[in-house]
Amino acid sequence: MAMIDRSFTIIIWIMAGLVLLAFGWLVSDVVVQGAPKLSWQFLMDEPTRSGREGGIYPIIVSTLLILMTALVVVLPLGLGSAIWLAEFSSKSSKRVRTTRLILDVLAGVPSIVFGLFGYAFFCGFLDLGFSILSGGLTLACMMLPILIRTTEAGLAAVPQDWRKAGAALGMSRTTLLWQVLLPYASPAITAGLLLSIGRATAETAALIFTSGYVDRMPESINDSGRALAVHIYDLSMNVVGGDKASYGSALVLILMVVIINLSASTLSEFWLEKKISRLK
Amino acid sequence: MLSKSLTLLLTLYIVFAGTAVVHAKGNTRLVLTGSSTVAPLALEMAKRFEKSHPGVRIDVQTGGSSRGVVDARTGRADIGMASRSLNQSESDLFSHTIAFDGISIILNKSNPINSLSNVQIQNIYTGKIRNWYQVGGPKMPITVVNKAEGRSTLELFLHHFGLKNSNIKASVIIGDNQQGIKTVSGNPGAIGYVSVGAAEFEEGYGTPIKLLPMSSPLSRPLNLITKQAPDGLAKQFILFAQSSEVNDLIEEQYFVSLAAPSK
Amino acid sequence: MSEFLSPPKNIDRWLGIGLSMLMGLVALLLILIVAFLASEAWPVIQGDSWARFFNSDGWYPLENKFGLLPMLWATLAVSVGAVVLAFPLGLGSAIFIEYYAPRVIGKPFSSVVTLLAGVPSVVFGLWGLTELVPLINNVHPPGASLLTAILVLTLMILPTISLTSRSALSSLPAHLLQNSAALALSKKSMIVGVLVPTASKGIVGGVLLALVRALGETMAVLMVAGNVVQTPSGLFDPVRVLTANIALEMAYATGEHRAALFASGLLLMVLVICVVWMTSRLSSGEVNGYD
Amino acid sequence: MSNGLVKGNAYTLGSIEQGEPCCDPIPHFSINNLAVSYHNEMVLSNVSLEVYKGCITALIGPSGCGKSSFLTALNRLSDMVPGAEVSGDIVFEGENIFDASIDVRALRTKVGMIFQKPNPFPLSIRKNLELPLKEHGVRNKSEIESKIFDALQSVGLWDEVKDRLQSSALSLSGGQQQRLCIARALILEPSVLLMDEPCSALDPISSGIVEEMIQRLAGRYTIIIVTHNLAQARRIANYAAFFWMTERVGKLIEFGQCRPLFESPQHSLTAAYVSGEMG
Repeated sequence: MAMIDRSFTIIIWIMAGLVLLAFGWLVSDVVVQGAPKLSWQFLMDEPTRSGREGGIYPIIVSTLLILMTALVVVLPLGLGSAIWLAEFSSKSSKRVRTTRLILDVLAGVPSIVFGLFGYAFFCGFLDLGFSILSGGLTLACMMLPILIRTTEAGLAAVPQDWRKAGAALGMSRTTLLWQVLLPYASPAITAGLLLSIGRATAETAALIFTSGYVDRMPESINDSGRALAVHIYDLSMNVVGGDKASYGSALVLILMVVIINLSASTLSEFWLEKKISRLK
Repeated sequence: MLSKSLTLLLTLYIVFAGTAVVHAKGNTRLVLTGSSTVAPLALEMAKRFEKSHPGVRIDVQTGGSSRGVVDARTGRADIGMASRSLNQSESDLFSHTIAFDGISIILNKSNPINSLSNVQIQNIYTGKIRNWYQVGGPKMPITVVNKAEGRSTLELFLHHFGLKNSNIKASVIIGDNQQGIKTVSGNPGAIGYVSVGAAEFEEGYGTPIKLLPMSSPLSRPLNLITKQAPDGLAKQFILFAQSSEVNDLIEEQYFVSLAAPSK
Repeated sequence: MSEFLSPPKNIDRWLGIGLSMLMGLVALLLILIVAFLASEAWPVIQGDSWARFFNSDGWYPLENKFGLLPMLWATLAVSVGAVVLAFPLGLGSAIFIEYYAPRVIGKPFSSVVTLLAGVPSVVFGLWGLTELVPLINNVHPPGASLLTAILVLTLMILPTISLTSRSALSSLPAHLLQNSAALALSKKSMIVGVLVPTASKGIVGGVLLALVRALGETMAVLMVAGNVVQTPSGLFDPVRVLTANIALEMAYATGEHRAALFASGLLLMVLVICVVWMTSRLSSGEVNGYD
Repeated sequence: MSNGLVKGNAYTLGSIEQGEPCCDPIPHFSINNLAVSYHNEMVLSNVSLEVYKGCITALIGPSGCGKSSFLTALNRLSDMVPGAEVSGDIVFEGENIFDASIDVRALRTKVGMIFQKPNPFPLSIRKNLELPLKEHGVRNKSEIESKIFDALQSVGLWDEVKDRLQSSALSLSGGQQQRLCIARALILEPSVLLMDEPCSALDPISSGIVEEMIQRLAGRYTIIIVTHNLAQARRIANYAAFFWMTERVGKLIEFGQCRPLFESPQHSLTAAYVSGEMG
């Protein structure tokens, strides 16, 4: 018995070790090759010679703007849909089951198809042109299924007792949702949000066709702007001798994701602490 | 707390987006879309052009030669970019060559083979020769690197060696040049074909690849495409892109300028 | 689960209506995407010409051969392989964070996993191409292969499984832990016998999300899989997946070739629908009642 | 006095006229021919009885005989259970609670409910009490304060928690949590408290405290309590209703004053159950 328990512990540690190892390999590769390029100037300059020299300032700005655009759309739409699915719909109804199917399928659409769709629909049909706006909207489409699924799962995991308690006190679902359910589910929601932000910042194929390739400073969200992932892809695949700058940009992108993750989880923990006093 | 910071962010964003709408698109804007091979070059040309023509904005987009052709035809772009010649169904469009891209066979540096005949290359690509010792090299299986269907370099290669794509026995199929170079540099038994300029740069840079001398040079044109005979700003830019003012930019991207065409 | 709700008063009704409209918008989006795909693929799927997707030998669109089956098998092999590897690792690391790691290790470890989710696929691809492919080439050329694609994809979907499993585990009610501890269960039996099964719904959801993501992943697989159109017969065979097919050739495709690429996108959607449908069949069941 | 009692229920043999009346037997709930089914499967049928104002009515019987279903029908929480259907009449304070004109939320503020497992919200102690108040329109700060004080006082929790109202309700012991839940129900000033085995998840000492408190609340509130603890029912209840399952459907077997029902049951099933021979 103790033997089994012991070996299980060892297996779990080994698994964690493996994950860490693979990650370490990947990241150290990026850090070793990208660190020499990293400097204040690299962050603050415009790119020159197709990005081989100069910096990535306009690209960082474009990336953040695209992400913001996507979030502005995805947060209300995604959280709203998830709340409807988890709290306001009857689970067994056909409509809900169809919706779920649709979401799962949406999660599996290859990013390049999203890109081509965004190109035809947002850039073309809605006449938004190749712009940060089009790119953000396309990304939003990709993020939706991830955010909805994880938020829904988070809400479903909230103990039923509190819904009963709320009902017995004659409270509205809205109050209960806002005061109890959402705060309690917020770690799961944050995890989902981070997952989808991660996917969005890492996205290349969908953005090449929508937000575009222009590497100058965007003046507005109607301007085309190059995202970091697109920049990395272009440097490593199309620009001869772009590898160094490519790794440098990859390092910046990873750092950016770290910062976003940290601030999001801090924010959500703060909210949690404020609302919920949970015992762990 | 969360809701407050969200509101703040949202407000900032809306203010920003609001100013966006005020920025009306001027008519001094030119949109180029298409080939990912041409795009980095066109982008640099555009930057230089913008400098000498204040107020003009040129947006260069990438996405592939076919996109360049389609966008030029539908008018979504003022100028398309293609790293190939127009085919018959596209003869209604106008193409303007701005540079050439040569193609070279590359091997891994550790491979002692220094030249291959056309017949040997044919046999390697059709799978009749599968090991380097059959052409006088070490005992080592050959990794044949081919390009994906539709790419102009593939067509050029097939045409030059009189091959059919369905007869080629490839071990790896790649998209872009750099992927080809990375594949060959990481594999001692690999053979592939990529842009000369890219290969020369990487070889000089220390990447473990080597170029094989070719009996006759292979090259493809890099084109700008318009729907009609160009006029106005588009015409100015195309003429600029074909002028000697941009030779240094072309060389920087390891292409061959019009002044010294290789074909 | 969540059907035990307070009675609707007006605010609830309006909120419900508003939310369902949002949901409708999202559903509309997918329908738009599928319609878009279908309309682009229409030239090659109308009439009975779609049959050539399944009976052509090989994929040579310029020679009018449109065999998609080898790529379908390759897509399945790569995705299932990646999930088989990523599932134990992902679940294991979630268990590690929740129940084994001391706090000083657990927190950084979990941020590492989240971070992994944000690494762009190009970087995974680049790393796979320059580090993993040469390594595997030493074992069995050409290196770019089914195995490489599986390994790279494993790393890419691991965070999805790990993060969703973890949030499923962490939202288990505390009394469950106490109860099983009270039964003097060993930690392992507690986790394997009680906690993981109870959280299984969330975990399965995460695995599904990961599988579907694996099916749809493009850039990284394109860079490491070798992209030769053939039915995989071994781990070291180079293969081409459906998404890579689109990305590789779309840039240069015109006419029927282009339409055929959209058809391969459509086929991928059909695949995803099958997977989703099967999972929903597997996990459907128990209705929570009262009393 | 109890003329409506027997109608439509052949099993209800007991009569409240046995023994001294313990309190004013003014009907607070009049239940007539109540039946509950889930997904078309009948779990409780043909229940008629009256619940008297200010009295404690204990519902006893084995598990699964429909006691909890009966209880949730009284504040229409059963509406929310998927597949649940309730038929019959329940008249509460002069109105049939199944009338379309009934405001269910208002009903639930008048009929509070306590669950088997303490379920305070994962908020601070204060917020647990504040939330329902604010939800029902109490905004005045000092009014909220005094109501919180009153509610905690009446469950005997004030002295225990007055210094840590900001700390998590989940940090309280099980018994304290349950009393907090009762305070949370009381703060809306209901006239009825429904209690679904409120002590069964608690340790004996906490259980004793809660039981004592329930007794103190009697008189001010009408209390209906489901309990498996016969001794407890006997100690605290004025009236008792015995449920039993026949042919997989729950039925009310006997209803009457508590002591007579335990000491001289009219029905053989009741006699067997209370003596411990069966159940």
